[in-house]
Amino acid sequence: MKPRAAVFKFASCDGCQLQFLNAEDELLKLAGQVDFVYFPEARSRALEGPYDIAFVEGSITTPDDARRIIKVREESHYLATIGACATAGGIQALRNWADVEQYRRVTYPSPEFISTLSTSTPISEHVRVDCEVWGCPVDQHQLLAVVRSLLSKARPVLPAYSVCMDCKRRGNVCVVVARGAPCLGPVTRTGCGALCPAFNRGCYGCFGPADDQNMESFARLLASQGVTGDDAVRRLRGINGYVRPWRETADAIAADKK
Amino acid sequence: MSEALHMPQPALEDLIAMLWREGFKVLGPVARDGAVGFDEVRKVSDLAVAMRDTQEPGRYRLGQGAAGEIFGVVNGAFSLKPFFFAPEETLLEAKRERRGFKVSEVAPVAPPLAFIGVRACDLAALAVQDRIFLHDRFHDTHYQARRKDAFLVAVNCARSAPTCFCVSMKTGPEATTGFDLSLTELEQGFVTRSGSAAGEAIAAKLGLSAAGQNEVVSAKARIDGCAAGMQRGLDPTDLPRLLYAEAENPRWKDAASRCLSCTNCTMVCPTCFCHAVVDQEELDGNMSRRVRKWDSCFSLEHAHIHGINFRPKIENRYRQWLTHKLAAWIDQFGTSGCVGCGRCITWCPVGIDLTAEVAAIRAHPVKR
Amino acid sequence: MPSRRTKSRTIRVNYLTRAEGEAALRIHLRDGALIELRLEIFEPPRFFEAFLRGRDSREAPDLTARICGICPVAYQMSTVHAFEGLYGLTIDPAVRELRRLYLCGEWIESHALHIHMLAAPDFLGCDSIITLADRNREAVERGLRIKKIGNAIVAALGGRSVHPVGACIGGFTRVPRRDQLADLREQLLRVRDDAVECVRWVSHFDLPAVTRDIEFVSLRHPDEYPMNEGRMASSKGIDASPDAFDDFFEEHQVPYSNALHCKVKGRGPYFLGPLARVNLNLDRMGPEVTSVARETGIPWPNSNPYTGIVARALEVLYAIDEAVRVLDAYQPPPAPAASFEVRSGVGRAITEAPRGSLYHAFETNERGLIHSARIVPPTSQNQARIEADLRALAPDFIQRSLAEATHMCEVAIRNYDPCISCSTHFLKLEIERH
Amino acid sequence: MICPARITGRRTETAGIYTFSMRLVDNAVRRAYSFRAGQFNMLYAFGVGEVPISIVSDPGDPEHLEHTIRIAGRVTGVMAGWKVGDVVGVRGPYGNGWPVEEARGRDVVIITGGLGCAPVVGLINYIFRRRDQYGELHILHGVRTPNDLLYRERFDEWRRAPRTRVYLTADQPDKSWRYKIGVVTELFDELTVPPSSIVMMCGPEVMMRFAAHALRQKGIGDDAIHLSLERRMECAVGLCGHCQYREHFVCKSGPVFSYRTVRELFGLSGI
Ligand SMILES: Cc1cc2nc3c(=O)[nH]c(=O)nc-3n(C[C@H](O)[C@H](O)[C@H](O)COP(=O)(O)OP(=O)(O)OC[C@H]3O[C@@H](n4cnc5c(N)ncnc54)[C@H](O)[C@@H]3O)c2cc1C
Ligand code: SF4
Ligand code: SF4
Ligand code: SF4
Repeated sequence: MKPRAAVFKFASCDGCQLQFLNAEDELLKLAGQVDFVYFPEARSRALEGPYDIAFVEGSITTPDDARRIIKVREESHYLATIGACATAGGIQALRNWADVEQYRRVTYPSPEFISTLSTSTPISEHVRVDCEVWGCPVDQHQLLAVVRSLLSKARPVLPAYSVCMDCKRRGNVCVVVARGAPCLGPVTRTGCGALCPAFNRGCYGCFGPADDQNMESFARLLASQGVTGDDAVRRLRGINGYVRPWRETADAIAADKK
Repeated sequence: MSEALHMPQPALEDLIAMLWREGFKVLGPVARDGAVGFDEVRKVSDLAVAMRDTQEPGRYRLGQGAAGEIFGVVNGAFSLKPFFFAPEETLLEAKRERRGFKVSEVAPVAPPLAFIGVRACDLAALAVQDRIFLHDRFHDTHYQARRKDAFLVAVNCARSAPTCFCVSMKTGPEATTGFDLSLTELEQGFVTRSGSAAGEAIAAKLGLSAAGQNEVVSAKARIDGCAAGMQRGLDPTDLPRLLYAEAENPRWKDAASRCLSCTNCTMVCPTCFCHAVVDQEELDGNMSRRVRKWDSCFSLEHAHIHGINFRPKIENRYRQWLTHKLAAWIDQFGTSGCVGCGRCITWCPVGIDLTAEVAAIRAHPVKR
Repeated sequence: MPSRRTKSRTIRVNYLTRAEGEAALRIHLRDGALIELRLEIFEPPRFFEAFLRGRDSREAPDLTARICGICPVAYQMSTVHAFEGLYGLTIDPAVRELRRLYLCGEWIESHALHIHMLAAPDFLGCDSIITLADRNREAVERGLRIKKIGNAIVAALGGRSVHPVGACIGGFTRVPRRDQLADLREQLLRVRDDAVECVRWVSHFDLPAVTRDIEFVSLRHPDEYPMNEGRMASSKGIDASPDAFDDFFEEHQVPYSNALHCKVKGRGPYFLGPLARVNLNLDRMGPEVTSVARETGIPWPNSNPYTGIVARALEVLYAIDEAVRVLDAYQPPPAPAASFEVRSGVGRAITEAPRGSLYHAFETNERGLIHSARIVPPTSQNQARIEADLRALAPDFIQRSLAEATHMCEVAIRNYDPCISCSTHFLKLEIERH
Repeated sequence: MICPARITGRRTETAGIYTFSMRLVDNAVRRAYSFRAGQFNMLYAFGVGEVPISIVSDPGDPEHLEHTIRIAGRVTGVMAGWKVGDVVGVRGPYGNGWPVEEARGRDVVIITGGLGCAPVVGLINYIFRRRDQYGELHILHGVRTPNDLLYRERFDEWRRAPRTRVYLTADQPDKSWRYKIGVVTELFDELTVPPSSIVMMCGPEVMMRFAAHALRQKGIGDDAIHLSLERRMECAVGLCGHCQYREHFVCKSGPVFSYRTVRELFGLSGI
């Protein structure tokens, strides 16, 4: 029997779940292997749980969602987060450093109608997560490799080394060394295939921190490139800014400045 | 080495054309994205003509060079490594069958390659990789398929980058072996020598005449001048013993405080051969490819086994790399793993310099 | 089942499926009369406009892309155009053409997605593209082929189709060589017949024949079908520069839900998207697309929202032809991007996202940091119009089963291809029963 | 090259440890296949990956392969599901193996620790099959808790065999524990062997380091102490670089090393 899969959405842009639909060459094969019984973006009939595999996109930003994710976990045998929102809090986690009251006022004429949490947090802060697929958006090959692993009853493993390794494999010229451009590659997890350097620009960290990084040295590197203070803080507080090594380094730089 | 011939500049154009005609894909130093690397060349003007590189630890810039100078840029961003030891390639395919599966080797598609402008350090590095992939107990068919027909035109260095230290590693600046043709660039044309039967045959087809005595002298003077002016050096004396004994030198920690563990040094090194072997299954589960990719001892995964990581800290990994490169390599393959090209110094984003690290350890040993 | 006994009844579509994002619909009827209708969008707020404050304008295209995974290119385009206006940049003609190509890619991909994965199943009685594939594999495969080339175009210029990385203020971080695009051209030519076939296919769907009083709004450009540039135009006479957006349109908040609602000042709801663009710019689509449009037998312009799917298919065909045109003429620009100095000021721009006009306005300080940001996505602009359509349907519901009514509503909403997650400001659902 | 092999038997040793018997499918390959005690194969689970696993069956009957696998992670996790009749992949044999020739005629001390070490079980079986060729056999095994004692019945069986002594110890015993308490080296007090004995061991590296030290005290030379090491392996032919142990490639000059060769490295961390 095909495993029953579900795709859940929390605060997100839909880009990660779209990666399933963007797998044009694999989509029908995928449907032959997995039964997406709950996938509101792609299917109007929604079947009840329990689910064998749940893919969760998006971060937790509202009290309702904080309750909903618990139910999702209860209904799901295996839960994989897909994307930076679900895995790291996402770009919307920038609110975590801000006054959300003020954010509400900036965005809405009648802020009192808005119910939101003061933070955007990754799924793992709320429930147990079995597998985290990083990226903003997740890489389609990685996503399908996770599906394949689960079908083969194998624990999915995704590489966690730095973008630099793939950057060199791809034959890019390093933008740090050859152009003096700031690049988060040395401290960022691979997955995108070193896209930004291939497009002549520094990596901005879509895939979150690599499994091992030397943030002190990296901060000194940024500083030597003239990226200090607020500029350095902004580089680190981006799409995955809420993840610990980056958060702490940015916070330290911000504190230093004060 | 064979007799010195004179090769006028236009003959370089002929050489490129002739190699294409002979069925080679011809590659040479080409400027791209602010650096020079081997890429397809059809004519001399495709090369990084009249350009100069400036290199220092963690920094590379490409700028204007002497007008008319063809090989003014020394070793580029990438060595020959990616062309023979591919960054990523499929080795095997396993297909499911009714009962079990069938495995077949994937033969590499390898058009013969000709390289123009290979430096002595890179030739030395190629010899090191040959030793590893061809002359060890196991013989790598993929490497061999690409390597066997390659045609190598060396260029002797008339200047060095500040990061070069081939003299101390005894690999340059003159190419003495491992090439088919070698060139030394002069104001007017080149002094060329052939280093193989294939090279001789091509030289004969080009119809080159013998080089004049003064040309030979000035070619030698250029190479000697380059050697004499080399700014960096690494004292190779007794390195295995030194590095083995100094496994607990505090300098490793110091280097680790700077090292990003980003893997760049190992990726650009022309001799590093570590690779990962991964099986990639098709979505429908009917086929799986075994893929080999460059790997690095700087990744945490490299020394990981279930429940243990043998090199959990950056200092462990930096020491592993350097000790392997400069010491264990000699025990393993009878040659140093370092040829003095200096790429790991230039292309390290934070500019860690292995020659300085070794010198520091030598200067302050903790054992004896 | 007709339910004459029921005097009062509430229809809730709890989770609008096959739309990107999250929304619900609540309709309250009494004695056949509509008491209340609410399109509740409960997409959690992500506060883009707030956190963009203080960020560097040069990072903005990477950030605004994250508003929507389906149309990131349009977000990047509105953003860069707004800043280019602000910084007084002139864009190289070749870069301008590449941007058209970029947007063609997104239109193709997004429209193909909508037609085949979201809308067609409605008209053919399936619950998803997967079940549709069981019934009509050929149409599905055709759709996937079309969609794939759209993604390939975006990836060629930006590395990947979701949140591509190549666009920047002034141009691109890297532009392709001519030979790198040769393959795209071949692929486009291969799917052109598919695109024509797709127009025929959707125009034979059983589209309800209705006519509504609609104000269509889109950009209009003197020489070309509108994408990145043009003046605001409407079927009721608007003709103005995008800078004057606020003079013509107003956003307001409704308590029960929503993205902010938008209206034409002093008039009411308006309609954005492919149908609006085709209605207002058919004369710019070129003779070949126009003749395919005529062959459908559908009158253009028209005021039937259900013909939106056909307009979308026509735009796919147009985008394929346009992409081929750009590729044929392409010569790489001298520099991938124009260089610039940051300064303080205000910049505004509208570009045509797949779903309609997307308005951005930014104010910067002298260091190029964003002082304020305003983003008005097409879905939130369409929302009042969607409610108006649903209101018009309501009298029919009394005769229908809940399932049928639900289905009718979903189809009507999907005419607008709503991309709910891209509405930058959504409210939590607050049910207030009166 | 990966050779398909059919699983012919599956035995559960204890929870999470299984012994699989297998036969190479291709007749010619099977007949040509031979191995030495202590060598290993790379076992392949289709599409998922390949891992090094020691051969525990007898080299005297090379057409019959046996592997004991402890379920650890991704690949072995899939192997847990292997059933009789399944076709799996075998590539090998690799490595040098135990010095069984050198050991002939001598007393043999076998030391193992931790979660039971498959290569050692293969070695013990090897010696029992050729019992008269070897002197006294001493089997020392240290575990952390009694639950970690995986092959309890086999130890009992070995204990009853002639000219064989079994020594067990647990670090953290419970009430049921009838043997010694403490780390493996505690067992050395009871061990009396001539200096001509040969030692083979396998287990956590710290344990082996202490054991080697204790054996030296008993006059056993570093040359007579052999240990089997574990490192990550992806190619098993000395090319991929993962199993490097300073100048050694564990896959080709190991996995069995004499203590003399590696003693300098044993005290260092992070090698
Ligand atoms: C020479 C040798 C002989 C061995 N013999 C046996 C045996 O007889 N029985 C047995 O149960 N185990 C044995 N092992 C250990 C066995 O190889 C690992 O348990 C296995 O590789 C774990 O793989 P995994 O994918 O399940 O674990 P994960 O933790 O998911 O590991 C992921 C990857 O890391 C690598 N890896 C992890 N652990 C090891 C390891 N210990 N050695 C090498 N690579 C590793 C593999 O590439 C593996 O695929 C032996 C190891 C070596 C080196
Ligand atoms: S991680 Fe990025 S791509 Fe994925 S849903 Fe979040 S914003 Fe979208
Ligand atoms: S460009 Fe960035 S990712 Fe690539 S090697 Fe340099 S630092 Fe690493
Ligand atoms: S170690 Fe550094 S200098 Fe030596 S060969 Fe490798 S890259 Fe060149």
